[in-house]
Formats: sequence, structure tokens, C-alpha cells
Amino acid sequence: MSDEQRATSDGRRPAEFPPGVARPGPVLSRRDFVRLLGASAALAGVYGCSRRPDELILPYVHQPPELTPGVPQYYATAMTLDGLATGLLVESHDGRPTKVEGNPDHPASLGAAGVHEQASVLQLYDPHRSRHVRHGAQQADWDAVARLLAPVALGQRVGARGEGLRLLLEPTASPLTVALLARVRERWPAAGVHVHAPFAAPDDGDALLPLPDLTRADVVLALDADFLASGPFHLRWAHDWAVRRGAGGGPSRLYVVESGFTPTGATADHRLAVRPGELETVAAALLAGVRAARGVTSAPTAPTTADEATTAWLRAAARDLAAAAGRCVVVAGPRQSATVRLLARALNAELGNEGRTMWYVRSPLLGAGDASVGSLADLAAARDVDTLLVLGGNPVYDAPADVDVAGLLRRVPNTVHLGLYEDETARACAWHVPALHYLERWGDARAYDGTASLVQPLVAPLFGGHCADELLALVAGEATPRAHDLLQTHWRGRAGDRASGFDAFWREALRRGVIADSAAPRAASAPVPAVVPPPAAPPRAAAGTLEVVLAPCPKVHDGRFADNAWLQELPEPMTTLTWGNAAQLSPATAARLGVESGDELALGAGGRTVRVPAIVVPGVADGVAVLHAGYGRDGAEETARGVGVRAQGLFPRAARYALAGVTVARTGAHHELALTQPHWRLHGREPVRVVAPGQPVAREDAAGGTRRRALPLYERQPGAPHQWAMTIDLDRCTGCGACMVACQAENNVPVVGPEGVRDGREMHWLRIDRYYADAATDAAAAAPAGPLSVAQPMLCQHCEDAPCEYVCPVEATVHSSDGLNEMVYNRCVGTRFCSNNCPYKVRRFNWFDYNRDLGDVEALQRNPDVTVRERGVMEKCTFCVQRIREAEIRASVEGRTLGPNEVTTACAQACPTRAIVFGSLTGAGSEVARLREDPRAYAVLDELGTEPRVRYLARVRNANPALAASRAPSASEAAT
Amino acid sequence: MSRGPHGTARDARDEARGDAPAPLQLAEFATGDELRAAVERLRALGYRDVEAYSPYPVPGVAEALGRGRGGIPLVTLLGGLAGAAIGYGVQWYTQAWSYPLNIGGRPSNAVPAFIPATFEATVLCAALAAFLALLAGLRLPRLWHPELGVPGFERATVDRFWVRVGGRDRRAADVALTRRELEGLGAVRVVEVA
Amino acid sequence: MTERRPPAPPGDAPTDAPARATPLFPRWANRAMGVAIAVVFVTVLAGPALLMAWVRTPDLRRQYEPVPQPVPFSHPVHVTGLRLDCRYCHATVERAASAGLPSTATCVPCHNETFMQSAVMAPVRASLATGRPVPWRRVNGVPDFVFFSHAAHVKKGVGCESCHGRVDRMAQVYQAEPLSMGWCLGCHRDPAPHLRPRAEITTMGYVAPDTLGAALMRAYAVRRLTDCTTCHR
Amino acid sequence: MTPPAEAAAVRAAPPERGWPVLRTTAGDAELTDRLLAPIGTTARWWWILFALSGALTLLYVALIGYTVARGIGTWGNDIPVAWAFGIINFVWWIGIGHAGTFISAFLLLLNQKWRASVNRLAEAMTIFALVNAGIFPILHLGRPWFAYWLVPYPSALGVWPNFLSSLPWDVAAVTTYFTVSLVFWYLGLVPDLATARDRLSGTWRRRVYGILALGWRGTATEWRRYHVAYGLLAGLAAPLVVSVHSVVSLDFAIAQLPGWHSTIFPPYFVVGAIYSGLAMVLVLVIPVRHVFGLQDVITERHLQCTAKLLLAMGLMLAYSYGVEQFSAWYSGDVYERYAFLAARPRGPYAWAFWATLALNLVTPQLFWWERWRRSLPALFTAGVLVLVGMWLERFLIIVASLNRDFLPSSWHLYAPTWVDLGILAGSLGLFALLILLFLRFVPLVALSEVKQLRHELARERP
Repeated sequence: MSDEQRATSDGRRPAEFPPGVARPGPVLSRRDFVRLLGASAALAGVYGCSRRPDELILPYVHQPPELTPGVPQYYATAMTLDGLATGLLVESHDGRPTKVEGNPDHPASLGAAGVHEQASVLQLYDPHRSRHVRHGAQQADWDAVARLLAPVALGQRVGARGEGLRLLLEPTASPLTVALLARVRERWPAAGVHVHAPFAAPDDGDALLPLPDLTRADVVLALDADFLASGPFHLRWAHDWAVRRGAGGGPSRLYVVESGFTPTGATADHRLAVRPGELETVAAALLAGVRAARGVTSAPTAPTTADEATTAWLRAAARDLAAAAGRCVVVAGPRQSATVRLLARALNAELGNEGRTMWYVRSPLLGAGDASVGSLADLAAARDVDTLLVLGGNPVYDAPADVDVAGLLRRVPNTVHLGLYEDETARACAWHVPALHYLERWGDARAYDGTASLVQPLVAPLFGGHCADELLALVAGEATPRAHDLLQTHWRGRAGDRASGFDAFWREALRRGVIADSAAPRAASAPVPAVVPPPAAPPRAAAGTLEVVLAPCPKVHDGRFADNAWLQELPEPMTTLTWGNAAQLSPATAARLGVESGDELALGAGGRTVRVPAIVVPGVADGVAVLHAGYGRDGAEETARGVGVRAQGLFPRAARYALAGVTVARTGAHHELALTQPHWRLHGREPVRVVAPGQPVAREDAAGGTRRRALPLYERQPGAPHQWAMTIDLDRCTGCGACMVACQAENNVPVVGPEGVRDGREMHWLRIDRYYADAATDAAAAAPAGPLSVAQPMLCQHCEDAPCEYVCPVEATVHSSDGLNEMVYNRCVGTRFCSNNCPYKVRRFNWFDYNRDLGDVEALQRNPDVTVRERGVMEKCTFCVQRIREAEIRASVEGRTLGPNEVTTACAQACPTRAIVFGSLTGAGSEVARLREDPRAYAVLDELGTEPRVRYLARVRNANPALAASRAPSASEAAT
Repeated sequence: MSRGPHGTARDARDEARGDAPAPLQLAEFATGDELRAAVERLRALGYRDVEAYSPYPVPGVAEALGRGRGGIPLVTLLGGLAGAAIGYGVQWYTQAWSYPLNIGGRPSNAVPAFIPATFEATVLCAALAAFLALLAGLRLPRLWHPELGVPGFERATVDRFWVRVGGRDRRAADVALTRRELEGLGAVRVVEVA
Repeated sequence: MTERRPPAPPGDAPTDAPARATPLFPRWANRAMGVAIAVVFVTVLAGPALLMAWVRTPDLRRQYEPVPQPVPFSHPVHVTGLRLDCRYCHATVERAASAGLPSTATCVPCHNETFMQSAVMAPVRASLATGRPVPWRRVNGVPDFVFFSHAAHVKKGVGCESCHGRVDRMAQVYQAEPLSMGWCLGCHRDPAPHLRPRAEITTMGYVAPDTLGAALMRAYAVRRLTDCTTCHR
Repeated sequence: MTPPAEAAAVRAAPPERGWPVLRTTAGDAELTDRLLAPIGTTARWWWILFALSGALTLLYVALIGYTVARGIGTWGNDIPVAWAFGIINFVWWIGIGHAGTFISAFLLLLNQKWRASVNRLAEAMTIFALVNAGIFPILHLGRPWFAYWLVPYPSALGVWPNFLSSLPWDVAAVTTYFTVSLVFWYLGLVPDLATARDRLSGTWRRRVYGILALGWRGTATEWRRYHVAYGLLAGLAAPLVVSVHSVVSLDFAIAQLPGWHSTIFPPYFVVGAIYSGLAMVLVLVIPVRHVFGLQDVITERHLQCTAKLLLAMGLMLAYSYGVEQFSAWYSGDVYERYAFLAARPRGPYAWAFWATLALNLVTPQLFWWERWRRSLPALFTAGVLVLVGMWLERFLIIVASLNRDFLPSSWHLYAPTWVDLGILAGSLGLFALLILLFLRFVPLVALSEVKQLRHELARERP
């Protein structure tokens, strides 16, 4: 269909196109005309040597000594999500932040960066950010806000002790913010402080956070915890888990009990799908089972669970845990009930893991275990509030359905909102103050384990704006607070005692991005009440109703990233759904309801209804629908508006994350879901291999004959000193998607929008294929072990005998002497023959001029080291050749030879589990050369004789023999 | 050697003898068979420079006049050979000599891959050679010919058959005699070309 | 005429059409036709040939075309006269992709107050006063999809002169070489003749002894880089 | 005997006794006038068709402009289906072209009498089809303005086309084919142009034909060498017919895509090409002989010979289909097997698969029976059906192979846009327009050949 027709094909199409998405323009715009002129010039044979345009060169007036034009620099800073920080190194080109990397010195990153960190740089340049202070309908300025909050004026309204003053913050662990809040409370003792975020760590006053040491855990059991792919510390945990998984002495074993299907669940060796209501029973059964296995007398008999298979599964898991007592870990999801979390604690205690593999830290979050900090519900209930400061967050959009925030904001005379956007909450507030992006502001933050970092700006505010600390300082009585000064005074107080002096401390803190030994002390044990509250009986699954789970979207989280086109177009890890959310149903449930992917459902509970398309996902527990939050936005974020459905509208405060007894009905409407991968079955093919521990990759192909390596047809041509290659360990890959966003940011990969994705025109150079073992997709979705699912990052394989190269008529894609499959955009005429002949289908084509309509602001994010492709040319993964060449030049400038492990690609750098390894095959100590010789190493489609430079390491399925009977792991399982 | 429509070597010799060219005379016949008979008879009578005109090739006439193939097959062959050489040469020069690149690991001088384009070049050059050889041999295009002004001659391309004698042919020097002989052959009419 | 003839097909009875007396074409039409064909033939052949020649002309590439600058800076005076090294102003040539244009402040140390007052230095004064850069006009440029590193070339022993010509003799700097891909390839395929000792990088009019090239190739580990991604990334 | 008597003798040969290749009773002059009559026709039907096809041609031009200005994204193509309508139309049109050369070259070499009255029209069809075929490969490029990069010329960049790729072979093949066909056609036209010069009225019109006729007079020498050259060209054109579509088939066969990577492709494509071309001949010849009343020149003999050829080609095509499926099954290759044995008969484009089989394999079976070979409606309909069927076959080969290749993760469906459909319609319009102009300005039957044939036949009769 044409753009024009597509516009009408889908009711939920966003009103505006996201930044960087081609819009249907006039048939022949002026730019087209100019291009055609260029074309005619080109026809005259002048292309590539056209008359040099008149350009100006503007040097500095005074050259800053630390700056060399054209040479990027890296600054350490930290990004916080739900109050907890991840340390980052941000690349800056001539003053423009262009790329985010993890900070190797930071405990929450260890050099990795997740999708949100990677994509945050695009949010900095989001043209939809608010640009002015607003009061009512008028544009106001900062001074007006300052006058409003000046102590005298404020006092007259909120009373001398601040009875009428309320502050609503997002969860924060920033030492500066906490200190400023203390000052605010000194000044206004009666003022109320409230914290709200839909998916922040537990808000039931539990101040202890589990801090497992996964590097030493032989057996891990997760109770609905997606600890490998989401949460404030997941990068670190994924790293630690992968370290143990890959260590000698056999891989660790991962059990996952969950209701939805998460990357962690897909990574598990054994997985149990249960309804959310059953989880407490399951946890209790596990505890009982463990006690029984350890021969503890007075072990209560295990409560009977739903069915025999489940009980058997739990018994086996319990035995396995007991066998690994002191070397195992039980983790519970942060959004589980107190009962489940306490049972997990009891399990770890029972198993003697405390002080060995399981530790606890006091939550650094404001208000953790502090009754004086109220919740959003308390605030909504509060009467005679005069002035309310909403410092970040979007409660109007994401509050529980039965908390009337809109009413509150209508009641309160003076409401001040601080945020990046004029979002739903901003529009309901009298005042709006543009917030600073974290790459624009000074501040500090703490990580999950308490480690503190400084947040430093890389660029002057693009649209003006202020940060929460400055507003708090205003309220606390400072006349003209500046974040930088506030921060320095705060830390001068605390760093003064250091011998080296404050300046040294300051410089070091900024350089390393971490404040030395600021982590919270680890507690070896946590108090477990003598009597763990008895598990609630699982709700009867009434006929025709579902249990609905609300989960943070792996992409837009709670909606705060909904305006980020990179994240909107990032395929959801398990469904590859882009540009929206859907109700995830198991095949059995879908069959029972008679719905297929795309059919619209009406989910109803408590008089509230949500209309959302269904999507069938093997592995979701039967009778359960999983909804992702963060969609159906209605703020000023044009990219986000109208994309997906607002799922929060269904969930009351009492059941924020799981709601039972939800009625379901088909509306008859159907939506064409924007999936990047509509086919999950393997059809007897073996792109992914699964082996048992220690077993080499199967040498039989699907047909049963022995797989012979295709003999090389042609003699190798002499090569360069380095031969670049990559290995991807499928046993470490969780499919989180960080590599995809990293690639997009590094290589100026455009966004095509929902229509583009539906038309199969997404531009990702690196995609993550998600396969389900066919047996699973058909029947075994309900089986206790759940389906076997494997994620496979797929990118240009840089074949040595590349099928794409010999079919290109103009030598636009050829092979370099160091083994790269080169793509020369400026030579490409766009026959697309190369894509047809690429068996991996990793080539991407510029169907429209995706970069033409980029605004000036968005253009600032572009990486100047990578050509921005024009319409009509093919593009694909280059192994980040710009990094390779820069490294080579740097080495030769420094007069040394380049090491084999010195260069890395954006995807490999971002990967938290180090599943992707890049380097040169030549040279001593080459890691990639070593991994290529691993018994698990294989090449996808090697029977075609393409000799790819990318090798995959087979997924390991470390099955528990006691459970292996239920599902025998083997290569053929993944294949048939 | 070919004997062109206006004679060649023989003309030269006549030239040497310094004879004036005999006036051209055209005789019209009703049927192709009459034409063939007339031509054969004229040759028997010793006319050297005889040409026949017909709307379609009349069997036997060209043979009677001993017309050859004008060397067209040879030119075509040479054209084909040249085409083959150019075709392969260009490919070898560009791929293996001027800028050899590693393309899919294939050898630069990929003989099998060069066959199709070589073949096409061969055919193209051969065909053009044949066409040009024909035009050149017939000295076409030549919009004006003395015959074309003769009233009634336009039917030579429709349904009538003509014979021309004269030119560098001493046998045709005697206009009256030639005319009688032509009429004797059953010509519908005989016209002297001005 | 008594010989037996096979029967002629029907319809051959003379159906006399009006006899046309005047010929369709005059006699000169033959030559005219020949000339016409020749003309067409030549133009068809010559057109592309001329185009290919044209794209190689200095005019198209604005080669040798002096570019007037806001400040009439004279390289001869500074290079030949004052013996300034190129790197005094183009400071980053050895460590960055860009050779770097001097910041306005670079002029100050030498150009004392009085000289600074001269009319030609007005833009420099303005720049120092307002903090706005001097708008120099680009002389040598490559398309956006070409990535050129000065540092890489200088370190491998390619002199400034090789691409920029005798700047010391250019009253107004102009583009000395075609800077076409073909031209780049010439050197990338056979670097040896274009190399010089690193010490001589900025020397103008340096002539390397014939044998030196090969030695420098070894000394500086120079490779023949004709991979596309050497320049296109 | 006197001429009238002989005329009677020929007239006495009725059509039902055998299949005369020529049944005209007219003399050379009358025949000439009748065959030249269409030139300058001003019939109403002509103007109506001219308007229609002209409108479609304008749409064609407009949509080409739109595609170039906005980008190839206005088409339905995607990844993995990076080729679709553009290449389908290219292969289809170039295939149609083949029948013209086949009839004029092969039948000449095989000395088939029935060639004479249809070869002119068939060759015209070839050239006009090639005009369309030449447009699509350029138009489907992402950056058509750089199409000339496929030609080896000494550029300032110092880079060249890649002759490992079949696309430069295409350029060579199509260019050669077009040039040779044009020369062959024109050479055959020269004597008739001379006839037009001498027979038509209107000085200027005659001058135009006169220039085109190059001063042909029909001398014995001219005829002799003309036949030598014409025979040589036929000898060169014959292998060209085989080579061109073989090269086109290599666009697919040199790829390793299941459904493309098949050694039977070259002969298979050549057969299919001639097959569709013969169908187009039927679709053109039947109405033309009717409106111009040429039943006695283009007789039932021609139509039934074409029908027989259609049947023969149809059977060869059936064989090719069979071999494709068999080798897929026999290879045991999982990808080949899926592509042919699963995806095509049962996949998303199964409708195209079954439609192709029905249209291409069932239709020609009609012509085992003489009564169908005689029936004009049957012949015309069969022609249309086969043309549709052959287009669908190319759709199947290209789209149904691309949309499901090696990795299931990259499978994606394809749907054309209104631009795709408009361009296809436009190309049909241009073809029709050119045919109409041909009928109006060019002798549509080879006059001299028909006259010669007529006299040969007369001589053969006792």
C-alpha cells in the first residue's frame, strides 16, 4: 500500500510522524527538484566530482586547549531510572553528545549500557521537549517561578509551617536532593513529601534490597523476577550471571517461575508458567520442599499446587536448590507481594545462602522505610493543599486507576510541574517548568548498591530549563540557586575531610564517574519474621475471565520514553512488537477465546475497560494476559501520542501489577500489528543450535546426514595484517536489545515508523531474531517447562565468499583486504540484488529519504564519522568500520601496532553479558580467534559455503536430570 | 571480386579506352518470367552492363546477371571476431587489470562469467557489420537515381519489371539497335533515360 | 518470343497508374543525405566523449581558481619570507583528521598593535573584539562521504605539497590538484614515489631521491590501501 | 492460357481443402494497394483506441515521474521482497518480445512459407515490447539517474561495472537484442518503404518514405545482397532469441535463493518467453486481420500454426515446471523442498501457483483439436489467458521465492501499491500506442515477400 492508503489502514496511527520518519510529501517538492537537477548533473557524468560548493570554515577565536576539532571526547556521568543510577561514559563530538556507553568503573554498568541509557541521547535532542516556563496559558519565565516560591510569598499561602505545601517527587537516591529536602522540611516542617513512580522498588516500607552475588551461584531460581533484562541493577546481574554461566566446572542452572514470558524466562534452563495469583502458593511450596529436602523436622507438608506436573517441577527444583545449598540464589521480583519476597528471603536463609551468595543493602531511595514520606494515594486524599510541586513524573497518566490525581490537581490552587515535556500532568498543572535532560544538568545520584556518582552536563541546555534541585533550593529559601554551586557546596561538606582536598576529589569523581567507597555496607542477613504470612489462596480462575498482568514496557518503561522513536521502533524482546502494546496471550488461551494476533479485545474490571489488540505469545501462563505500560499517551509528545493503549487505566491501587477476574470480550476490530518478525517457527532449519553442557555442536543436519563443511571454491586472496571477526554466544544472549539501540545510535540508522515496519522496511542493521521450538509453539506452551525460546542477534555475517558481492553490478559492495564486507553508499545505484541474494537478509534499503526531514535539533545527534545515507541506496552492518579505521590511524599516529582485541563494535560494547565479542583473528591473545575454536562454535547457514566471519556459540540447556524426562534438550529440539 | 551495379574493373578498362558512356535505356516488362528471359537473352547478345528491376526477387535473374554476395559474409565474420575481442577485452581490462577487487572471493579474471557479455558483443558487432556492409556495397543511401525520373518506372517496386542497358557498355552504344533488340524481347515499352 | 512460359499469376494485367514525370529528389539529395548521416553519426559518438573530457577539466573542479579570503593572508610572505612552518597555524595536522585552521588568537603574538590597526586586519580585529570567528572560505574539499585524515597521511610521509601544491608561491591559495577519486587512487596504488622523510613533510619543493620511496614504505609501514572503506565509511 | 483463366484456377482452391497460406485473388498492384491502405487510416476505432492508450501512456509518464521524485518506496517492495512488479514486468515484456524474432528468424531459416504475412507485425511487437522492457530495469533502481554506471566507460572515479553480476550481462543482452531486432526489422522494411514511396500519394509523405527507403530500386544486385544480409541477420538473431532470455534467467539462476537457484532456468525461460510472445501475436493478429480485412493474406493457416506452436511450447513449459518440482524433491535440500513443495502449493501465494498452472498448462491443451484451432474467439481468449498466466508465473518466481527464504525470521509478505498497478497498466498503454502508430504509418505486411510468395505458389500449382 502507498503511504496515503496506509494512513487510513490503521485507526491507531499516530497523528504525527516521529522524528526522522519519512512523511508523504508533495509529489515534487523543491528539494526533489533540486535533487533531480543533481541527477541530471550526475547523468552528465559529473557525480562525485561535482563543482566544489562554496563553504565557510569557522575556526575558534581562542582555541580551547583540551579540544581538538573533529576528535571526540568522553565524559563520565550517570543516568537515573526510577531513582537509581547507572554510570555512563558519553561520547561528545565538538560539544555534541552523540553516543552513550557504560562506565566500566560503575558497579551498575561495568561498561555496559541498556536500551534506555543508549536511547537517552536521542531524548536529549527531542524536538517535542517543552521550551518555556508556562503559567496558565501564558508563557512565563523562571523569575515568576522564583517569585511564586520565594519564602515570604510562599509562607503567606501555605502557612508559616508549610501546612499547605506538598511536594511530589519521583523516587530519588540523590544525596543532594535528599539533603535539599531536609532543608525544605526545616524551613516548612509541616510540608508533606510524597514519592510516586509506577514501577519503582517496593513502596511498602521495606528498606532492604537483595544483593545476590550471581558470580558464585550454581543454581538460580527466580520468582517472577526479570533480573537479567529489567530493573535498576540488571546490567550488573546479567553480567555476573553470564560470568558464572561461562565459568569452568559446568554452567549454572536457572529456574524461572513467571506468569508472562520475559527474556529471563527465555534464558532459563527450566521454566514454570503460573498465574500471578498462584505465585505465593508456589513460593511456599518451594520453601516446604527445600525444608523437606534438607530433612528439616517440622517441615510443613507442601501445599498442593494446581496440578501434578507443577508439583513435580517444584519438588525437583527444591531438591536441586537444597543440593546446592550455600551455592544458590532465590530472587523474587521487586513487584511481588511482601509474602513472596519474605518467602524468598526465608528460602535463602534456609539454604544458607546469606553471606555467601545473597547479601542485603539498605535501599538508598528516599523514603525507604521512612513513614514520613507519603505515597501518591496519601497525597490524593490530602485536603486544603495550597501549593503542590510535582518534581518530575507523570502521575495523571500513570497513577493507579482509583487514585484521582486529576481531581487533586483541580483542587489545588498552585500546582507547579517540572518535566521534560508538557505531558498529561503538565497540562493539568497551573505552572510548567521545562526540566533539564540529565546530559544538560549538574547533580548526583546513587546506584542500587548505594554507590554515588556525580552527574555532569555535556552540553549547555538546548531549550533552557531547570532541575528539581534548583526548585527545592528555591523552596528552601535560596534566592538564585544554581545546581553546580548547590552540588559543590553539598559535596564540599562531605569530601572536606579527604586529605587530597576538595578539588582533587571533585576532579577524580568527575573523571571516574564514581565517588570512591560510597557504596552502602552489605548486610549478611535480613530479618525474617518468625511466621511468614500464609500464602493467599490462588483465586479461582472464573470461566471467561483472565488474570491480567501489568509490566513495565522493556522499551518505553512507564511511558517516560514514549517519545523516543528509537525505543518505539525497537522490537519488544519476546514478541518483536514495535510501535504499541498488545495483550499477550498463550496459544491455549487464545484458542479458548477464539482470537488471533491482532484481534481487538475489550478487557473489563471494576467498571473500567481497556480495548487492546491481542498477540499470541507461547509461554505466557494460561488464563493470563500480559499488558505493557507506557502507551496510549496523550501529552505534547507527538511521537508518542496515540501509539498503543493506556494499560494503567485498568489497575486499581490494590492490584497495581496483577488483577484477577478481568472480563474479556472480542470487539470484532482487527489491527495490523507492527511486528518485525512475524514467523517464529524454525521449519526444520537450524539457525540456532542448542546443546547439553559439554556437548559439541551437533554434526548432523536436519535430514540426518552428517554435515560436511562446504569446501572453499576459491583460493583466498592475500589479506591485511588484521582479519576482523565476531562471535556471538547464544548462551549468554538474553535478547535484551541493548545492542540494537547501540548500533542505531552509532551508525545513524534511521527510523521508519509503524507503517514502515508493517511494510517490512525497518532499518536496523542488527536485529534480534526470536525463535520458539516448534513443539513448544504448538502444544507445550502449557507444559511446566514452558517452550524453548532462543534469541539470536543477526547482523551482516561478513562472508568471505559473500553472495551479495558478486551480484552487485557496480562494485558498490566488495570485500576489503581485512575481511570486511564493504558497502559503498555513494556507489550504490539501488538494484537491491544484494539483498535478494543475502541468505541472512541483513541488508537494509533506503526506500524513502529517511534523513531528509530530520529537524536541525535531531540532526545534532548524528555521528559525524558515519555517512548519512540518502534515498535509494542499500546499507547494512559495517562492523563499525569507522571505529576500526580510526583505531588504525590512531595506532599509526602513535607509532605502534594495533592489538587484536583493541577495537570493539557498538553492539559488543553495549552488551551486558559480553555475548558479543569482536576483534581480529590475527595477533597473539586474540579472544575472538579463541572463541571460534570453541566446540559450541558454528556458522549459520554454513552449508551455503558463505564462510561467514561471524560465528555463533550454541545455546546450552543445562537441564535438571530429574526434569529432563519432561523435555529432552537437544539440537533437534530447537530444530524440529 | 564483385561486379557492382555500375561495373568496376571493366569500367576502368573502358575508361582507359576513352569510350564515351552509352546512353541508358530502360525496358518495361509485364511479368517476372519475361524479365528473366530478357536478361538471359541480353547477356547472350553480349550486353555487359545490364541491370534488372523487380518488385520482388525474380528467381534466376540475379544468377543470369552473375551477381555475387558482395563479400558481406566475410565482413560479418570479421565484425563478429572484433566484437568478441572487444567484449572479452573490456571485461578483462576492467576486472583483472585496471581495478581488481575482491568480489565475493571470486578470481578477478572470471572466464565463465565473462562469456555472456562476450557473446552479446560478438552478435552485436557482427549484425551491425552485415548491415553496414550491405549499405556500403550497394552505395546506399542514394536518394536520386537517373531511373527514378522515368515515367512509369515507379511501378518497378509495385508490379512491373524493368531492364536497364547502357552505361559503360560499348555493345549498347548504338541506341537504335539496342532499342530494337529490347523491343524484340517483348518489352511493353522502351524509354531512353535523359 | 515464342518460348513457353509458365503461367503468370492473375492480376498482372497492366493497370496503368498515372505516370509521374518529376523525380522525388533532386540530384544533390545524395550528397545531402550522406552529409546528414555523417553529422548524426559524429554527434552521437562525440557527445559522451566530450562529457568525459569535460568532467576532467580544471574548470569543472575549480582547480587553479584563486579563492579570495576575508583577510588577504599571504602564504608567500609567511612561509617564504618569515620561514614559518605550516604547523604553526595548521597545528593539528599531525594528530587529527583535520589539519586545523588557526584561531584568531594565533595571529596576535606576531602582529603587534600598530600592524593590527591596518585596514586589511579589520576582520581579525573584529573577531577578537566580538569573539566571532573569521569566516575563511574553503579551498580544498572532498564530498561528505569521503573521510580524509591529515594525520594518517602526514605520519606515512606524504608531504603537504603533494596535495596542496606550492602554497608558498600562491598569493591567493587555490586548489592545486583535481582531488578526484581517480587522482587519489593513483597515489594509493603506488605510494612510493610520493613519500618523503617525516622531517621534510612541510618542505616546499622537496625532491626525493628515486630510491627513497621503497625504503620509506618499509620504514613507515606504508600499505597500498585501495579498500573502499579506507575513505568511504 | 490467359491470365483470367489462371486466376480462376487459383480461386478454385477453397480454404477447407488444406490450409492455404495465401488465398488472395488480387493482382500485385491491387494487393499492394490493399496492404498499403491502413497507412494514414482515419477510422474512428483507431482514434478511440489512440485516445485510450494515449491516456494510459500519460499515466505511465506521470507515475514514473512520481516514483523518481518520491522514491522507490512508493512501490510495494520490502525486505525480503526487494524485487517485485518492476522486474516482473521487465521479464514479462522481454519475453513477449521473443516471439517476433522467433517467427521472423527461425521460420526464415526453416524456410516456412507462412512466415511471410505475419513477420512484420511480430517484429514490430518485439521492438515495442523491448521499449517497455528497457524502461523497467532502470526505473526500479533506487537511484535511476546513475543507471549509466552499469556501462563500462572510463570515469573520473576509476571504478567499473562488475561483470561477475548478471545485471551488466542484461545490459549487454537487451541492448544487443534491441539493436539487432531493429536493424533486422528495418532491413526487411526497406523494399516496402520503396513501394510506399512509389505508390502512395502526397509529395511530402512520399519524400519521407523515400528517405527511409534509402533509394531502393529493387535491382537484381540489391535483391541478391539483400537476401545474403537478411539471411545472415536471421542467423544471428536466432541464437540471440535463445541467449537473451537465458541471460535474463541468470538474473535469478546465479543467485542462491531457493526457487531461483536452478539449472533449468535458461531453457525454461526461453520457452516461457516464446510462449507468451506467441500468445501476444494471436491477440494482435486476430483483430488486425479482421479490421483491415486481411483474411486472405493472414489466413487460418497462420493462426493454426501459431496455435500448434503454442501447444508445443505449453508442453515444454509443463515439462520445465515438472523438472523444477522434481529436482526440489530429489535434492533433499530442506530449503528447496520447502520453497517448491510447501510454500508454493500451500503458502501465502498458493493462488498464484495454481492460477499459473491452470492458465499456462490447461489452456493450450485446447489446441489438440482442429475445431478449436479454427475458432477465432478460442484462439484470442487463449492468447489473453496465457499472457495473464505468464505474468503470474513471473510473479510466482520472484515474489513467492523471495518472501520465504532461508531464515524464517526474515519472512515477510508483499503487496503491490496503486503505483505498481498504475505503472503496469501504463506500460500496456504505451505498447498499444506504439502498435497503433505502427499500423498507421508502416506497411504492416511484408509486401515484396507476399508477392514473391504468391508467385511461387502460382508456379507450384499445375
